[in-house]
Amino acid sequence: MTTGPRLRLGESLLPGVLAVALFGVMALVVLNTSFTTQMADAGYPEGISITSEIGYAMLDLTALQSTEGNVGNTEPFLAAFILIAVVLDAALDASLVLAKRESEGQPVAALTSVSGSPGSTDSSQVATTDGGFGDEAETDVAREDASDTETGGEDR
Amino acid sequence: MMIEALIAVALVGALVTFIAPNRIAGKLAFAISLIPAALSLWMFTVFDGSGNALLDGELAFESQMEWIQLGDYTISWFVGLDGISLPLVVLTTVLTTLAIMSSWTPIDDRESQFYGLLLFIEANLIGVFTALDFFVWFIFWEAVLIPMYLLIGVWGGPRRKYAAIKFFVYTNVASLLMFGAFITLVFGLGDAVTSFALPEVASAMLDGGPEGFLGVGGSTLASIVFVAMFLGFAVKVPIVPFHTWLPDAHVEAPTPASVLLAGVLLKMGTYALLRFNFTMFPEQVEAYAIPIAAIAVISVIYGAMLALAQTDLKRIVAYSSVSSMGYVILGLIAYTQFGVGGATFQMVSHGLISGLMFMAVGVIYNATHTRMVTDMSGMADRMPVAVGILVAGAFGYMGLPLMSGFFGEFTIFFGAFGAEQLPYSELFTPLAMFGIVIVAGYLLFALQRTVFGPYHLETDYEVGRAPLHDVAPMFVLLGIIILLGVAPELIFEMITDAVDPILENGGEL
Amino acid sequence: MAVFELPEWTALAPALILVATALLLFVFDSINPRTSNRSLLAGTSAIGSLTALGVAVWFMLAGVGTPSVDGGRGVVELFGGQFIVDQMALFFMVVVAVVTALVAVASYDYMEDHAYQAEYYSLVMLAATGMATMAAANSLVTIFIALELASLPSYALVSILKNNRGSVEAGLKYFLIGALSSAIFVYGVSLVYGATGHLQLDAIAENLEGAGEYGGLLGLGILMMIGGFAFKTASVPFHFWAPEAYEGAPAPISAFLSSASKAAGFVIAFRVFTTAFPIEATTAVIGIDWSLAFVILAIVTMTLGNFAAATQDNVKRMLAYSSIGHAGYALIGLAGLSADGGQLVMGAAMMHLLVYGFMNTGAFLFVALAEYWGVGRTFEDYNGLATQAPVACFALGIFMFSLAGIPPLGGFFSKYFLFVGAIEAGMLVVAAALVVNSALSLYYYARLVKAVWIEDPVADRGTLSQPTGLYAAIVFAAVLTVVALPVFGPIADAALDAAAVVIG
Amino acid sequence: MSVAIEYYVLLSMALFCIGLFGILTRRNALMFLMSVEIMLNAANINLIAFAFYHGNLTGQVFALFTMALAAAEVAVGLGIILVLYRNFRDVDVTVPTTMRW
Amino acid sequence: MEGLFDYAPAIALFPLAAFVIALAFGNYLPKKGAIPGIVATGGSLALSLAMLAAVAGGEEGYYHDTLYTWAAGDAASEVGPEGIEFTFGILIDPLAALMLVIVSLISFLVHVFSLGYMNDEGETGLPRYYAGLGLFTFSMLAFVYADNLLMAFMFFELVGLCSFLLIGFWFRTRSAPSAAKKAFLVTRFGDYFFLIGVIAIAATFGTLQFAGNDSFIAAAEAAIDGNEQLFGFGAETWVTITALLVLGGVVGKSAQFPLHTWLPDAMEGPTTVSALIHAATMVAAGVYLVARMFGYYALSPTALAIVAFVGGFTALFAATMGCVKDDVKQVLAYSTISQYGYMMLGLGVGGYVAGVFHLMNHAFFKALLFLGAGAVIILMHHEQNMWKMGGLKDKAPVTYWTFVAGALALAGIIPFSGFWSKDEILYDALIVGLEEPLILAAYAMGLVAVFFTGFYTFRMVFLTFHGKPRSEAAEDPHGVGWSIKLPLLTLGVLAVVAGIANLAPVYKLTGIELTFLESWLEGGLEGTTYVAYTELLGDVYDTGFIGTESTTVLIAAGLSLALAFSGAGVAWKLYNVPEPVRHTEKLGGAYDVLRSNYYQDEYQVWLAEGLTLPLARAADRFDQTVIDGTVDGVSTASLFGSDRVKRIQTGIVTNYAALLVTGFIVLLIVLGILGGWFV
Repeated sequence: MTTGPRLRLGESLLPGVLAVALFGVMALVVLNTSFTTQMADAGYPEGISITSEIGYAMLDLTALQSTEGNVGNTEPFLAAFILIAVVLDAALDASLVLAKRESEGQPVAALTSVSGSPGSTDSSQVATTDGGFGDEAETDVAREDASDTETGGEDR
Repeated sequence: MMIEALIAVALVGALVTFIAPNRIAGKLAFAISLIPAALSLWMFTVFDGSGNALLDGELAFESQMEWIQLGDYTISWFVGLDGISLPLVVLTTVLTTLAIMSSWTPIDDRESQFYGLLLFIEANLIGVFTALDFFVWFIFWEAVLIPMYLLIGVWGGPRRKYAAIKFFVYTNVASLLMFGAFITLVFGLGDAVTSFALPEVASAMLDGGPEGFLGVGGSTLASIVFVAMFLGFAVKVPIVPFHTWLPDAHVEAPTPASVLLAGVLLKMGTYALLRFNFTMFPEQVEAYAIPIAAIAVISVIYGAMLALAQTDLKRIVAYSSVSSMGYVILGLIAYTQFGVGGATFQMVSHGLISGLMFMAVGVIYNATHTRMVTDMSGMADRMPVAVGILVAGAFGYMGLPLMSGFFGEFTIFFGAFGAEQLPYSELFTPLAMFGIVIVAGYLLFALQRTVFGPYHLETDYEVGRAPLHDVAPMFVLLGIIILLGVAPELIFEMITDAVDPILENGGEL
Repeated sequence: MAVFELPEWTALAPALILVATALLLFVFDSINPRTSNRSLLAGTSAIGSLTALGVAVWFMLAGVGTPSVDGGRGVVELFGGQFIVDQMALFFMVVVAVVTALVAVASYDYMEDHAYQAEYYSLVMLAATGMATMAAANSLVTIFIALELASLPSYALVSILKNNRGSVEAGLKYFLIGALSSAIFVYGVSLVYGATGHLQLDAIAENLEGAGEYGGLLGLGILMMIGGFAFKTASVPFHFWAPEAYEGAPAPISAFLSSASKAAGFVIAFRVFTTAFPIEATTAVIGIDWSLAFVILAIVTMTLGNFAAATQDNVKRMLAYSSIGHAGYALIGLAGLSADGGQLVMGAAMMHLLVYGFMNTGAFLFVALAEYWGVGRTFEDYNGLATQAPVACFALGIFMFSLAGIPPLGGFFSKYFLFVGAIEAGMLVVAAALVVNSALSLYYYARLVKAVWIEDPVADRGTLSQPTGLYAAIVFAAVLTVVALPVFGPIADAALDAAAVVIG
Repeated sequence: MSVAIEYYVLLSMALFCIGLFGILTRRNALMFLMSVEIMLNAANINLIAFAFYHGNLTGQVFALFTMALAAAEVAVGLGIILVLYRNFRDVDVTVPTTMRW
Repeated sequence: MEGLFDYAPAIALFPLAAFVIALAFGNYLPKKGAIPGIVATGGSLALSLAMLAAVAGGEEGYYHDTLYTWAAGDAASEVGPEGIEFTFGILIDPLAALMLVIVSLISFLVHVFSLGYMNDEGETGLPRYYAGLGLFTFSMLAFVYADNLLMAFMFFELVGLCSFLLIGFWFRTRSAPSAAKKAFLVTRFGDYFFLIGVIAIAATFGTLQFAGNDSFIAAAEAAIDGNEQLFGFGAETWVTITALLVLGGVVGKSAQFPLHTWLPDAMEGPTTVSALIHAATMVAAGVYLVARMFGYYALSPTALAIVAFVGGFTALFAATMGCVKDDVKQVLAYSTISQYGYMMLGLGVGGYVAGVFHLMNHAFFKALLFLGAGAVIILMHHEQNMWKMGGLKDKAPVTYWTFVAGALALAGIIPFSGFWSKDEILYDALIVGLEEPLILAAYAMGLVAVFFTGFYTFRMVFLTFHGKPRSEAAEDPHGVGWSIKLPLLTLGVLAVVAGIANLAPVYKLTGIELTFLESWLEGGLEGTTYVAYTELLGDVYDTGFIGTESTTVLIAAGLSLALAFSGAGVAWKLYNVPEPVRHTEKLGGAYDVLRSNYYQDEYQVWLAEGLTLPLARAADRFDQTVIDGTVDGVSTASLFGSDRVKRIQTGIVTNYAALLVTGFIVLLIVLGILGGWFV
């Protein structure tokens, strides 16, 4: 665990100046913008369930949407809704691929800790075809796998 | 469709040669190259064009086809021949054939690729000389670089990598400059042109020129474009001080590539100058006559002086090309029928003679494996025929009468002397003419040291007579050189016919 | 062409086919999680992307997305304007599909020892779906989501060689910069929403007038969105991920990212800036012509990319920087837009992205081949490959010269049309920068050709195998690059028409 | 309920820059990830505030999507951090510098 | 007879055919190509004689025809037509016919001589030799009957090529190629001016014809009469300038000062070549050219005076150098230079007939002397140093007597041919010189040169043939065959009798019409006749007499004869002894100067190697460093910039974020300020 993730303090804060500067510039922009509409005048009409309106918008249930006031201008989101389903799929797929660990060249379920010793054959399935750092990485992996079998779960 | 056939034969031939076995590639390429050579010679005999291709001339073998519509502008496949381009096409096909034959001895590695590239160059060179649409022309113009880059790079001498990349980048940068200038010009011409066809641009230029572009006035724009294009072509020609790629490229290139490089590639620059700068910008030609003539004179003398200082035979010939190209520029800027016509003739003539010289030097190199003047002497003792041709070529280079070089130089000088367009032409011309003394100096000096004197060779090779297929192409070239020297009207007539319309617009006719 | 009328939603068919392929791959994976039937997986991906390609080309030819007044079938708006299918969308779907197909075929060999075959291909297809969707997205919402759909699998794909430090490092950097960029992007979206009250592009354009007082805010939002696009297209200053990501990633993925992903980044930029922020109206609000930002970015990007590429020793990294340089070229398409047109320059940028799709993919696939052979990564390691693998090296020569913009190859046209467009738009500075950079780029492209064709091998290497998939993909890309020359007329027409429609 | 819209925007900007500050100064990958989340949420504040300001729900709905995407991003990010740790035995983002120049 | 002129081209084409045959098949022929050469030159000689007869017997007395248009085009000339045609044409008038005969005769004799000199001596490369001779004869003959200046220039250059090839015949030595190069280069330098002259004349008058109404000479005359401005000069000035430019070629080819340096070196070639090319014919080309376009020179007193002065100076200058040479061929070479100086002097003072007369005589006796020297060289087993000879008189009587005949002619001893022509030249110079001081100086130099001529000629004769043999070779000379003796005898006879052609003093003293050559040259095409020239010259030179014409003739002849005899006498005294010694110490410092040829070679070599070559090297260095350095520098700078630029990519992702944000802020500030977002 000594090498686990840890908070590091006392690092150079110099680049942070940039963030402050950015804030300054952005604030300058905002402060030079005159918002005509008062917040008090804005808002949603009374008596409409915002939550259900959100739901309608999300599913493109135009027929159900309120026609009163500004809320009616809400854009349809069905396409986005479908699309984000695919995105989440992709994210899941991606994170699983990354999180899985391999043993004997075969993927092992992401959520199990394998107690068996990961063989040195680990390296055999490593695609080192781009030739650079294969060796170094392999040994690292081997070492890490040997010493750190239980951290996998915790890391996640 | 004859021109397409020419190009297609060379292209297909290039492909076929590329995949042919190394063993037969040389012979195969030679056989293939005979087809375009024969075809172009046939075209030469039946040539029925008249006038200038860009200026309402009657084109021979014209063919036009719309290709790409780019906004308001049409790009067409547009090729044709006039009296200026036809001799150059014939030069290209003939010289390629001979260059292929002359490579049988020196090329012993990756032959099929080598000959394939030679044919590929030929196709593009034909394209350069026949294309009449700027884009098509530019495609061929640039496409020449790739095979030449590889020819120098793969089969070249010890510093071939440096030379190849220098050649490639330098000439390409120049092309980009020229390209930008021309495109600017086309936009500057506004509605007057609707395509990149050179005749259209030319007539628009002569009908009043550009209206201006981006707040730059019309005549200023024309001047800027003229200068930019001149600089672009100056590298290709090459004109001092943009010549430094040339000796490196020539020296490092394998002999057949040098032959094509000096024989045809340099002509691309002067051809383009004639087609663009000197056809489309008569006013600017007049305005910039003095500086251009000065550059021409400097090229002649300075190039010759450089050649004098060299000890590598190929380098000598290379620098002398710089010198010779200076004559061409002088002829062009004279803007008289003899000046421009002579310059065009000189392009052909220099192509033949420098090709011959490089071949001859190559044959000696094949035998001795050295080109240094200091490394050998008395080569005439061992290879009398090859040396004989070398001497003949050298005298051709010096402008010996009854060889084509003399006609070219004489007509240029005559055309330039007293040209109305060119102030101080009576000074410029004799100054440039002094080149004929220096050229005699360095060539004779080199001959004296290498081919004459007691036989001696630093390198450890047995020198025997050159094989027939090394010597035969040189004989053919020598024959053509003498033929053109004795009967220059063979091509000079069609050249002047094509040159006249140019001069009607501002030159002296 | 089509004798029967399809329902409107089928206009999205190319994207749908891609996502369907991805789902099919999931199915394979779940049936046999440890399958190593590479032919099936790669084949499915290839067929899927080729089908998408076919459909997209068919639609284009059939006139889908062409305004009806021009005799076309009209621009298709779907989901209440969330998506739009016009010629530009289809054009970029073609680009994405082509690259995907090439990558899928090439991966057959490249990933042969990898443990996660099914996941790999499904991620590729998902990313491709995201890119194709980007082409059609017409609302900042869908744009953002599609962007993420393209990005998230890409992060994973870059680091999919999990035991390879380079790959992981690349993935990390890509991800970190990507996350930062998408945060900036979404913040920009929020500001644009704040200024106009809308997220759909047409609606934004309609409401620009009402946003009069919020000029600064809108400008800041636009600038932040530019940041998001710049990330996706690997443009300065959001390019920092690119050299590492391309270098570290498996080569086919580098190809994928540098070609398809970049193209997708451009298509949303094109769409957002032409549809949502028409120059005249926007300039009135924010007080400055946003194309100025692109002028700056274009010049800086191409210069930095090419200069940094010139002295690289690592081939892949050189290509990565060159890819940045090309992003700079394509940015001219946006920089050249102006109130009175820009169709030419934008069309040229689109052509460039298409041709770049072939030639750059091909180049990276050659690197993939070299990695497959295990010859090493530097220029020196590539020395003399031509003697052993002339066909592939011939193709490489084509790619390099095409990238350098030398005729008669495809890259010439697009690059020079960009040049023409830049001059037409009066951007002489940009045109000059293009020239200088092209000149420099010649040097390093020629250097690679020199390495494989001219240099002699430094060390003996064994005989090199000829992996079918990689070879097929490389040769196919090379053929496309060359064939682009004769068929450039239709390509140019398509691109220019597409640009004309979008610019309106 | 009548806090002026400027303050919402300023708040969100502050948040955005805080997130950015974190990114610029923290070397821990997880901190980096968290900072990005802060920045995304800064955008959400904007969206919701402006939704109210404009009186439509578009912003609000979009904020929901943003959150979902943030989650997806974190998922992938954690996966990458995982392999990072396996390879470099560290989650310091400044450690992997094998590729540069 | 007129139809005969149709065969005129064949005069030149025969030797051309011989050239081709010798080159292509020489190795397979008996005598290695000599036979075709002899046949061809024999044919040329026959045809030339026929032409001579035709010219003499024809009604018009000349033949002028354009054979072939080389090139034609439009060119605006200063005065004259808008178009110009460059043609090949034949002009056979009395002058050309005479020269044709001389050239073909000597060429024929040299070919015959070569059988003995080259074939019998077992030389290798004979086909090359005969091909060279053939090509030379072709070029020379074509030059002679050229009807325009350009054609003349072209063949003028071609004879230069042949000279190069033949001087360098023994290319395996070091000296021959060097001499060949020098010969070509120096004459090329002259031809450079010649070519400018040709072009200037063409550009001025739009024609290059020598004769006829459309000749440039006629045009120039018209321009001078019309007071035209040509290229910013007065017409006469311009004519002078162009005439002097053409003279450049003449000076180079005819080895006049200061371009004479190549001729002594040219003796590296076979002696036959020296006889044919470097004595009798090619070197005469320059003088012939002046005679050919004499009308043009006659338009410009300045040009004529310069011709005369150069000629006179060269005559003396070369003669002095000839006095100290040891090599028999060197002596002859300097004597050649000197003699051509006389011809130039003659032409320059308006002695057209005298110049041509001396040209003819010199061709015979100098060819004779060279061939004689060739025979001596054979006798001496290829030894050329006179100090190793001696006593050959008795062993080779034919050679001796013919040689002496040539020597007498050369020295200008009455009644040998050389006397008549030289005397006429000096006489013409004298009468002009009496009115023009500059010409008088030229005359004086010519006169003094007569003394030296007599001296070196007989020094040569005595050292070679008299006294005791001074080497083994001289004691046992190699025999010579008929092919050597026959040409010697032919030429010997000619050297003795050729003077009869124009016994001008006799005419002037007695009134007997013995001036055949003068009347011969009076014929021909209008404007190119002696009559026309005399008219022109009337405007140029005034002439005066010392007393009457007869006394002047006698004084002139007496002076030159006396000097010639005294020169010969001094030689007799010094060298006609059994054991001659050098006597060089008497000359003191002058000896070194003479021996070094007045350092003419030195300064010319310095010009080439001391000045031009370092200049070329400097240019080369400049090219390598500055010009190419700039090119490479651009690339180096780019790559250096590249190296810097890529360092931005530090590999640390936090830095990237910082840079990214920096870039963004910069962009924001720029756009914000421009867009007014901050105010």
